[in-house]
Amino acid sequence: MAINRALELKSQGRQVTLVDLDTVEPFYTLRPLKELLEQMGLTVIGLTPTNSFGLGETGAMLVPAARWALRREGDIILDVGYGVYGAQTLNLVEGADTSTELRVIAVINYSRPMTSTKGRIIEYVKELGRVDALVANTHLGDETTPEVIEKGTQVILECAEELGIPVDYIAVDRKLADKWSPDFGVPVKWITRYMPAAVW
Amino acid sequence: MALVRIALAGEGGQGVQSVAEILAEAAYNENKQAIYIPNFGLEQRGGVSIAFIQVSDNRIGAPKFNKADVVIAMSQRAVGRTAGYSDSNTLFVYDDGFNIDPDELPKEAKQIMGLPAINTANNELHPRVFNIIIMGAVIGLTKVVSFEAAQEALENKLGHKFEKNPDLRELNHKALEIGKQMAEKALKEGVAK
Amino acid sequence: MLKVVDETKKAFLTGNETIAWAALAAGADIMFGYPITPQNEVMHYWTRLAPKYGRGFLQTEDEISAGFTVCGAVQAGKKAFTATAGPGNVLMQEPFGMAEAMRLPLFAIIQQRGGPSSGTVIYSQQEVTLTTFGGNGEGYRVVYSSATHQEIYDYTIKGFNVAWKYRWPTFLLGDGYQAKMREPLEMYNPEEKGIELEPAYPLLGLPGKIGEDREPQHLCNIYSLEEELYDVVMNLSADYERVAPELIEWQEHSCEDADIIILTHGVVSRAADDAVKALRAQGIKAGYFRPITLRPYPTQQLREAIAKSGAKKLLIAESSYGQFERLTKQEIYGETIKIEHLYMPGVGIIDHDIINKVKSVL
Amino acid sequence: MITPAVPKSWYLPSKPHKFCPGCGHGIVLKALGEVIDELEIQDQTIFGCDIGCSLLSWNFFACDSTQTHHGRTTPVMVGIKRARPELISIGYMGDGGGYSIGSQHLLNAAVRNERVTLILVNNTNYGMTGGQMAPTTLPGQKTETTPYGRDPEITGYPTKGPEFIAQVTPDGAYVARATVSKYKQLKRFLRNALRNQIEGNGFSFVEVLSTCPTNWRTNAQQTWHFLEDEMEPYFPVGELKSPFSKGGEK
Repeated sequence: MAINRALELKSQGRQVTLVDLDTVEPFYTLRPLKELLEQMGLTVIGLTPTNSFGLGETGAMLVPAARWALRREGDIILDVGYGVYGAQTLNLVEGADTSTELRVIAVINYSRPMTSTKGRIIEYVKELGRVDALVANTHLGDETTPEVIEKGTQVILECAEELGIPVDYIAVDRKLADKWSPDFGVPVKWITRYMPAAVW
Repeated sequence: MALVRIALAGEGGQGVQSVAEILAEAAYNENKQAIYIPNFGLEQRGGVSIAFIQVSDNRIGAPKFNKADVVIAMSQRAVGRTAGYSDSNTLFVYDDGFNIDPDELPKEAKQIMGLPAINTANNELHPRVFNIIIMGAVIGLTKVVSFEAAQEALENKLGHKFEKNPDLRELNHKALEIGKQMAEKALKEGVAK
Repeated sequence: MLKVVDETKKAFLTGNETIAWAALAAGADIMFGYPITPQNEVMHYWTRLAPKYGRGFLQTEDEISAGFTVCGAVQAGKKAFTATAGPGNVLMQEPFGMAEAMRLPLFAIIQQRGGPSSGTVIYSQQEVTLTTFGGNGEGYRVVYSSATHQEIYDYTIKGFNVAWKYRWPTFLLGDGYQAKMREPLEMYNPEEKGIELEPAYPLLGLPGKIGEDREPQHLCNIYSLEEELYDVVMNLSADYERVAPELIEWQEHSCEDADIIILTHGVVSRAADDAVKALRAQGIKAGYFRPITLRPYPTQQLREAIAKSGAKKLLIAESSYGQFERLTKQEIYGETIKIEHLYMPGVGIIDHDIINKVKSVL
Repeated sequence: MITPAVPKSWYLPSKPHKFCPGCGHGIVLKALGEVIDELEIQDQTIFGCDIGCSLLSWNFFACDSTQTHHGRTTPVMVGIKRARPELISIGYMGDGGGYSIGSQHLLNAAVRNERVTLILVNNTNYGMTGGQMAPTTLPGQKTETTPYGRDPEITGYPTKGPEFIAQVTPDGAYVARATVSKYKQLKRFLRNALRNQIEGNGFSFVEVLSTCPTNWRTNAQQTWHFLEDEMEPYFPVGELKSPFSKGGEK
């Protein structure tokens, strides 16, 4: 999701920095994609597999530049991984608590068991701490169908209303673009899934 | 000398393993091949201790055997526990002071003999040399080692005690002699039970 | 240094005592151990003898520690060893793995006891899989399976030499019978037999001033990338395969015209040897084959024995339930000879057992 | 003498180091490097590191070093010292490696008064594996395996390592707890711990309270607050056992 947003902004001719803040034993991680994304014109703050020696358990690691990311020019996208501290991970970034331009977006996939009911989604978002908006991203990988997305998005929209925060957009796999034109009253962004290549 | 297999069994503390060790060492000192292996198999459960000794002029194969040439049961419980090591070639020896249920005795044996070892030890010598009488009996029955070699091995093992108390040496030598004669007499009489 | 054996002479010892003497003669500097039957007397004799020859001992808190202290001591350049059995062998797989990965010349004696779990303290051949291929690695080990006390003495000396020459963890695989039984053997000083002892040398704590005479040694056993580990493992494999022909040892007789080849290892080979002789006396053409090294396995030699004999059957006799057979089958994959087996897990095998089995399958 | 900014015993090709911003490991290792320089023991020091964040120090120093296994640094360093008593054997580990998976080694090395120096960095969690509960996690503290806060009824109370080691070691042992917030004291304790090994007095152990902002999810101010106001009151800093008097003399 973060990669798609970064590339979208990049395609509009903007300067974009993507920051890897995924610190809990990353299985899906930006590390293997870093070089590819840099070739695509993004600035990526994070480790690559080669320069992360000694990661006995290939786990929590933060590069110093991530701490000062918000001081950079242009658009900054912080990719925060999962973890019990939720949005508190932003404490690791200088200025995150005072920045007026920072928007904290929780990406919700209704097909994941942890966020598979209205009650669970609301509890999950509340536990994250500060959340300014949601992005609905219900999918089942290659088995995603319009029906799956419609059902999930409906529930996520209801949650957003109850939480009193907006849904910024609905993210849908580009593969479905030519056979389906959804209408949820919220913008739809067609995305490419990069994560299958991002297995550590 | 052809291979001789001896199984010695008794209660813990009766000196079964010591006797076996001395015998094996004596055989080794006479330039024979010898293997001694302490308790193995289920027998060690329940306190009956068994020693397996093999002596030969030739290289000895497996350290274990199923049937012995001589079985000596030094306690009442050991009789039943060792009966299985006896077949038609086996001399099966126990103390005639034991109160034995005939069912416990081996089904097959070349000869089953009861020796008055405990009685002799208690009345004529000292209860402590019961195991040395048994050792003498083994020599009388099998000739696996010479009497002199046995005395020498005994000296190696207990010499430090004999130094302090020379009477002990005499007592042990006497026990060895009595045991040997006891066994030879039983063999001659051929008391098959 | 005091001569360990005054002169070459016959002795009548238990297997465990033999190991202690042989380790002294092999120039072992220090033993780390933790009590477990049936290897305890290795420690008992070592602790009595070691101080007289200026050698060391430490009884550790468990087998994990015993294995890792050996790893540390060999890194520091000393000939260190340990001895264990059964559940202790399970715990030691972790340090044995470190020794495989870092090419540490560790030497260990395994006196197999019955399993699974605590099993028996008596006898078994059930630690074959564990000793050859235990751990999360590929089995880069040298494993000698001894059958006599003479071999225990010889291969303990050889084991230290092989460990330090080739830098693979090296094992003497014995068992409870061999540990506890007394048997005559010839004890000697290796030098008198023309055996040169491999020198020990440090991997850490090297002489010289860092930055002037030498670079610091940073020993590594963990990697970030799949590709790095791949290279490490492929190099280890290539090294192991290259030296394997020099390490392989086996015994064989009466195979030339055999109708049936009896395959055993360790102490069971003694019974197999007697059985083959008895069968031959009865006119049955039996052959004898015994790997002395279970790792690396005498694969080619066994294939050749099968081929030249034209034997129709291979009888595998082992005091375990198929561990030795599995090891053998993976090595001689493709052979069409019919394989029969005599499994007596945790129990001794005597010549009669093998003779009866041969007669029942011929 | 002017102390150079970079200790001589540092291995420069491995710099800059790879610890996270705000991590306390760098402070501990800087202090250790300065002490190794001052005691002039670089050439005979063997540095062994556990698995976990402490592993990132494997080539930190221009000293001979070895990597070990999870929790097994203590026996490896004991093996080295027993084999070559003239070497200075330093084991470097985290709270998980020392107090949990390797606790039997730590306890028994202490009881035997092994002449090694062990430095254990306490940051109240398993950092490298992504912030799980450690033996030292404070009551109520959230980690990835105590998402609702550590409940001592279920998981017990935090391990107080130096306290138990002080109990089991004989005279001659050196046991202390330092913190990265008091650098001079930290250095003094590390120096004492190494001096103690050099003099052959006995086992030397220093726990160092350290910071882990990445897993604590704290900014700089919150990080120091947690260290000084949460950890230090729970884990009192000081020398628990020392063959040296306050002045550093025996």
